[in-house]
Amino acid sequence: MSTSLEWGLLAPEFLLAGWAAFIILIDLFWGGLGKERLGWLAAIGAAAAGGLSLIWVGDTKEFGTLADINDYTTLFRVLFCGIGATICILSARYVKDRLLHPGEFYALILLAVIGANGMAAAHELLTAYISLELLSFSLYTLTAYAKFDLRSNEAGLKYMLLGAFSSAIFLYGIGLIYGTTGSTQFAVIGDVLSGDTSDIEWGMYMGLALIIGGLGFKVAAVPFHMYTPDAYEGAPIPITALISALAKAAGFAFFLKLFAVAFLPLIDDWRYFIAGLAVATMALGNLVAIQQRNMKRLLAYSSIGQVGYLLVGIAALSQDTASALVLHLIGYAVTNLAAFTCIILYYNWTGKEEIEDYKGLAQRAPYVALCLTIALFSLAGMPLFAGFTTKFILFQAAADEDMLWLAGVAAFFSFVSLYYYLIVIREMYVGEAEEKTRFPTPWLEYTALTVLIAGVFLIGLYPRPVLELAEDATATIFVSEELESGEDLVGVP
Amino acid sequence: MEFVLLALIVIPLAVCPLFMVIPSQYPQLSRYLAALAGGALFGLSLLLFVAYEFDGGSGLRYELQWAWLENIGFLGENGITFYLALDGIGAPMVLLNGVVIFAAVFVSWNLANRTKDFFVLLFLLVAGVYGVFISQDLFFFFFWYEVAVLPMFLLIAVWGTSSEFKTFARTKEYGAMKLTLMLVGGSVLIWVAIMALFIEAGAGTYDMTVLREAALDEDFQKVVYPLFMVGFGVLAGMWPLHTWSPDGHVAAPTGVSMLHAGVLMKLGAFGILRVGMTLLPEGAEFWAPVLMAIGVTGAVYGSISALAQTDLKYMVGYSSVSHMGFVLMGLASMNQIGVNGAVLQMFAHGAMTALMFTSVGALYDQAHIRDMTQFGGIAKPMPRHTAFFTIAGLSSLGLPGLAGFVAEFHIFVGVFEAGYWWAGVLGVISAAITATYILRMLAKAYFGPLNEKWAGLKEMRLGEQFAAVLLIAMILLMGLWPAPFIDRISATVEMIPGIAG
Amino acid sequence: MGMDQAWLIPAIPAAAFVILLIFGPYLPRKGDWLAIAAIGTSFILVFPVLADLLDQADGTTYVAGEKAWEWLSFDLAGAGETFNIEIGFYVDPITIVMLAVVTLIALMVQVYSIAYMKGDSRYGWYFTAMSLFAASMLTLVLANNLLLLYAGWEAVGFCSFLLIGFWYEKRSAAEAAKKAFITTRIGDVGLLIGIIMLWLEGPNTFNIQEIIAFAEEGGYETTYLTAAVLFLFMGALGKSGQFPLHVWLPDAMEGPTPVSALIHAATMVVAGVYLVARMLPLFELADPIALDIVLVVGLITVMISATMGLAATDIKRVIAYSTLNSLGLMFVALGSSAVTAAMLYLFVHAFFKALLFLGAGSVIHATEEQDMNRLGGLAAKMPITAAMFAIGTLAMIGIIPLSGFWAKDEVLAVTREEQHIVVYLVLLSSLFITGLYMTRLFVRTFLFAPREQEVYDRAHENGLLITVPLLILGLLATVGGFVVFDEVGEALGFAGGFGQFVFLHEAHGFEFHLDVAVTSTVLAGGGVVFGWFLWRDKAELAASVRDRFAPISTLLANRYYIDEIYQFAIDHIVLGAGALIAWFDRVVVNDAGVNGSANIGYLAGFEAKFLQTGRLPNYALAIVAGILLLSVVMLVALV
Amino acid sequence: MIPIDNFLVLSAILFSLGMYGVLARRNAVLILMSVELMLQAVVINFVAFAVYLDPETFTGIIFGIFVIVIAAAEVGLALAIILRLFRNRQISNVDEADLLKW
Repeated sequence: MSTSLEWGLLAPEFLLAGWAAFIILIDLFWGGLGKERLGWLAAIGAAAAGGLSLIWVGDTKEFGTLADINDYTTLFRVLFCGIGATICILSARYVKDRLLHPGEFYALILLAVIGANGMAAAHELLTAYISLELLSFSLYTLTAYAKFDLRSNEAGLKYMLLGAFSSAIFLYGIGLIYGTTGSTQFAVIGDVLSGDTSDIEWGMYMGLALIIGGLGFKVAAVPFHMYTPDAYEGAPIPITALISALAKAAGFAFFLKLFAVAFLPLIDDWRYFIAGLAVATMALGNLVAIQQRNMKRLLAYSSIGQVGYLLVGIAALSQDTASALVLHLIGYAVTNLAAFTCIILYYNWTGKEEIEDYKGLAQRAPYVALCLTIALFSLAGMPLFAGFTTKFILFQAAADEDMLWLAGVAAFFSFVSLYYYLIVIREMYVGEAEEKTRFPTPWLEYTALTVLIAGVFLIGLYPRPVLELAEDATATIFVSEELESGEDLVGVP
Repeated sequence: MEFVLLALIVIPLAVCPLFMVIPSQYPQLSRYLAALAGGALFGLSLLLFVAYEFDGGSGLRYELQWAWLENIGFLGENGITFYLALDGIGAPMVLLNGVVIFAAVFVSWNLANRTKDFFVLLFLLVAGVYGVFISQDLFFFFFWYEVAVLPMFLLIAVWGTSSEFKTFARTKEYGAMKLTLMLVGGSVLIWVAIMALFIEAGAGTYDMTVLREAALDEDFQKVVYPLFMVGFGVLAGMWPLHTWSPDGHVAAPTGVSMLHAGVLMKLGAFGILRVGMTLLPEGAEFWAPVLMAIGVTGAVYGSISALAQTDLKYMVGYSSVSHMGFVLMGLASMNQIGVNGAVLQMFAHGAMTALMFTSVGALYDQAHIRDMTQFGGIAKPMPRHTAFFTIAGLSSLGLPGLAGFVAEFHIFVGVFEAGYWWAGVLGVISAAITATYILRMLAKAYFGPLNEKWAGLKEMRLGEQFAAVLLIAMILLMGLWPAPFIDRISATVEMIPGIAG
Repeated sequence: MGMDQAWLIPAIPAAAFVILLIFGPYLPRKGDWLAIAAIGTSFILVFPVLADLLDQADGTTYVAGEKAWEWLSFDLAGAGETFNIEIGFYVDPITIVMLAVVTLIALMVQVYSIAYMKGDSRYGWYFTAMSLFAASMLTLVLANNLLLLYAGWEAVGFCSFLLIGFWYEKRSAAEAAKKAFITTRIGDVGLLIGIIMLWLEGPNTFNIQEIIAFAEEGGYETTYLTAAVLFLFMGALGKSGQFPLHVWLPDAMEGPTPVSALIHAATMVVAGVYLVARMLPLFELADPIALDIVLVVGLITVMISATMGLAATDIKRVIAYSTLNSLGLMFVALGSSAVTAAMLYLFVHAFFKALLFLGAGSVIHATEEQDMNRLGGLAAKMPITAAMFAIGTLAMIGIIPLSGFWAKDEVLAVTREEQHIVVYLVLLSSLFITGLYMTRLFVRTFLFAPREQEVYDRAHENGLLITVPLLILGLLATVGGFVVFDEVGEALGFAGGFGQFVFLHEAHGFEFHLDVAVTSTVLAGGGVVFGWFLWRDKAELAASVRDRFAPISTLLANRYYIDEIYQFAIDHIVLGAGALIAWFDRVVVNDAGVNGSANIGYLAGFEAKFLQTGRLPNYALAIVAGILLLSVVMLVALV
Repeated sequence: MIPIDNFLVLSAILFSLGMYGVLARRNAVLILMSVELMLQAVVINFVAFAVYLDPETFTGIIFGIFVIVIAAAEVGLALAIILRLFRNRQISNVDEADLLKW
């Protein structure tokens, strides 16, 4: 065995998997724990995994040729575990009131987190594909989790079939790339593509197109986004939050790594396609969002819009844009979770999700209304909050790579997006609620909410620490071009 | 003194959470806190204005520079810095903001519903405005510019008033939404221009003092300057993009429209001057005639349409558009006297409009209608209120001895000096039209026989009277003795490249 | 206490104004004594300044006293120069004449007002406004630079707005005040443009003497100078109620009579004359068209005001038309660049016009009636007022011993020499008509049988506070004219007659033109006699004349319909344009422009929304379409 | 040896057939089958590349095996969801499942 695989590197993933099994067992054998506390337990597990992954801060290690554990992976691991833990906490009340089999529910969330970690850590197409599928499958199941709710069923079906369809396309793309470059490792592909590629152009570009299509589906870029609104609306609310935060973040972690390491030499070829995708995504995402009446569908289109801004980062890929993109991703994830927390709280209280139902929320739950306003303003890119700073840095970085026109279009659509956020804020503050009763204060969700809002303010007012983290993370994926070539896959002699 | 400058931003922001802590059963408590904060801000602004004197060099005093984000990604060695400094143009504007917020707090004293949230948003607005006037870093300039726009929507949508007219209706939500969207729309242009400027300068920093030295080539300036001009112009009530101003003011509560017309509209003109003309002199030179034409159209157009208004607030709204047209004319004249006049007009108009809105607000609180034609002879029951409104009106029509004349005179001289005699003549004519609609309004609503319906009107509240006296003090100070303003302003205007003799 | 302290003259009333404004209501008798004391001291101060001026003068070359303080100054970028505005005063013979007139008349009027305004609810405010008016008028007169003059000019306009609209409860008073201020403001547009034009091409200063010196060295190019000067004249038009902008003066009679006496007879309205007199060197340097315009405007005003005087029935309006008439005469004098004649007429006119107004005021105060058709025969009841009014009327007509005669003859003499014969003839005809309407005024008010008995019963002679000023002014109206003679001048310590004191280029002694004197006396006397017969007893003759010339008399009664034309112009053109632009702004710029573009976004979203059909195959189709598009374009573009 | 192009063509044909099947079919199960068809096309592709291009390493083949495993898992999951839908609403036609739209 020429290269011994340091299994220790994957400790957080093992912990998560073990914890998932542990959760299922507890659910089976010790019913007394109650659905709510099971959620907290799951959250503790996810947090522990996040903590564990901090061990590798600063050093870069290889897990064979499959994955590398460096700052990039650590950052995303912490992010994903954080998202997983938050979702578990948020869904505790929801699961208690409305769902059965909580054990599998939380286990699937932890598995999804493993998949996401895999996607970020992957250094090789197959590992990436497998983690992608792991993440996707858990999300398909979670979307269809509310067995007796027709909407959840239908959402699950659409998400599942279209997901399978697009991963088939994605696979075909990987096949072609593997065929033309002879290897599935990003670094090797990068070397081959930086050499003369005149004779393998057909397969390479076809593969690239298909990969962009497949990934486009995963992150919900426009032509491939059709499933998102239905999946968001149909899925149980915590899962909608999970999809919007975890799926998008993991998708972009992989997208960024793949394009930064593997396809960077071809940047001048695919740059304008991604830019086209970005413009289409922003345009359609923001314009259709104006029409929405359901809160979840609104956030679906808003997340499509946000994906458009992230694609701007990819289109103008460079060291600075990558770190700006990661910063914006973190900002987006935190803000989105904060927004969803408020929506989940309101749903738990009233079971309503139409925008009109938010009338008079400011009187009934001032704190939730305030936090939702902050989150929405941050999504719209208004100052004092994360959105403004992250967008500013991202668009400036993109403009630096002479994509000023794209940054301009992005700035325009972030202005358009302000309209539908203001619609919601208007309902909350200007509308009059029928009954004026105040809601009971769920202390745990409030603390989670406060932490998230603090995160939004931190990134908004003093982004230096987070940006430095992002900078170190992206530094690792850009410097590794001159990897020693010819490393084969599984160390088979 | 540096920390006094910092206090200008910290106090409003620090006060916001304090307001939230106060339980909403004690609105009086939050009003006292607001008065306290307003007073502190006014005091500090006055102190800063008086203490500022031009000491050669760049004219920036009380500089406070904290590294915020540098040597990371595309940012060079001093990248984005939290850089506060007071200069000649900023000093009067800071004073104006101090005065108007102090007055606004008293004017919105007996606001019934949700006073706490109202003051939070009001002080957030003020923090944004202060930030713009004193920050020397382009990023933070834009940051505070957006912060100033942020609370506008809620302030108008929640506390505003919808109004029905014979042929059209303007709900407060419509007014608020249009106002916010047009301002943020304008800021998109500014954002793109800032990004382009950052790349072109290549210095890897947003510090305006550094960007000022970067020799940008001519064609770049000619392309980017109109972005700044139109972007800031929207907030400055530039002619084609001014429609949010009348609608916004009609819907906004008194205190908000005081702050908004009094100070926020000056942000736009300030932006054109501080960012557009200072960093892109050739661009400003090239586009000056266009800005002049727009300014003149705005002035004449605003005053004529004010003539036809029957709603008091609409009239004041259009008069703001007209006066901001004057400011743009002053800026477009590109010479020392004209630009001085523009900055003076910013201050003068700020005080005047705030006073006008105070009076209209006071009248509206009691009479609940703003239609001029239905009032008659209310000078009888409300003599003081009439006196205040007349002083504001006279200042706006340019009666010597009041602030309006000093500013408008400088603008006219500057415009004539710059060779746009046609603009000068039109400007003077629009000043005459201003006299017409102000006096028509005074004669119709205030003088003449007392309409019995309004016999019950009582005099303005003490708080409003204090606010009015404060504003009149500013108008008279600048009208009778403008030397302190002029010395500060012209020293800095002289430093702006591209300003002719 | 010489010329250097001249700035005290406006300062004292200004101080009085400030004190009255703040503490007025709390002072005993609402502070009227303070106002009168202030204007009294100002009047007294004029004499030391005059004495100082005469001491420093040798023969007829006067050394003007000037002192200035810097009000505002900043240096211009790059040019090295500085742009500065000063506050300063300039004293020369013309200023002295104006100072004397303004302070004296103001003093008389304020004393008179104590009685006239007694019992008015805003008594204190009246005196405050009067002090402010006095201060601003004196500033205007003393100003050494055009900007300070403009400031005084506007402040005076504002005071007239305040005082005309003193009884603002009356709708007519409020409208009159508004009309006055707007009309003068329209005039001031020209004045401001003129000032800036003079500064623009001139030596970066607003100082009047420097501008005149610069012009005399040929600094300004003539057509430019003509335009600037005519703009200045536009300001004078507005303020002095000359032909196009005269409409506000008759309506200004809505204000209290002392106000009309002070502002709309003696002081404010002559500000235009003072401005043109002060800037006459510029008028002369500009090409002759400028002076001709001044002349023609003066003539037109003389003729229309005289004719309108015939038809007016309100005694104050008749006197107002007589003021317009006199102002026209002054501008005719100025048109033939005769500063001496114009200033003399101004000096003398102030006295007898104030006398007439105060007389009318005394009549109104006594009978609360100002319509001639309801007065009549008051002479018996109000002997002093009647006597003084008679003196005033005769002075206005220009009968031999009274001051009016001397001044009018100077003007007639000058026009005969300088101008075309037609101008002289027109002036003579105006003399005749003046005789007519002044006699009509006197006869209808004071002589023959009273038309309404109960008005007659109410009439009574007023107290000393009203009659004493009348007596003083009556004396001045008779004696004022003699100042023309050189001997009288020397007796008073001047270098000679009025001609030696106030002149444009060189002093000239008084020469008596017998032929002019005779013709004017004949015509004026004829007017009086003819008028006497027309309006005797029941004025049957006048009635028959009016019926025969019915169309003309209605035309005159309606003041040549000029007011209606202006009102029509305002309603349709100005307000119409306003309504159009307001509509345009709301519908086109706002609804179409702003909302329109917003709706485009909204509709685009609306259409795109329905792409989301909810059916899975459509979604798959979208994905396939995306892939196809992407791969085809990529292959075509890149391979 | 058979040139590699034949395999590539075969897999391309199978792939497009599968894609057509997904678009044309209305029944959920048949759509699932078409997706599986596409996955098998991918497997052929991988194996062909592995054998022809770098015979000494088995990357392609291992990839193929994993794809088959994942395809199987996918079928299990998809059928579960389709059954759920059928049990709740007695429909399997995808067009009728359009509660969530606009």
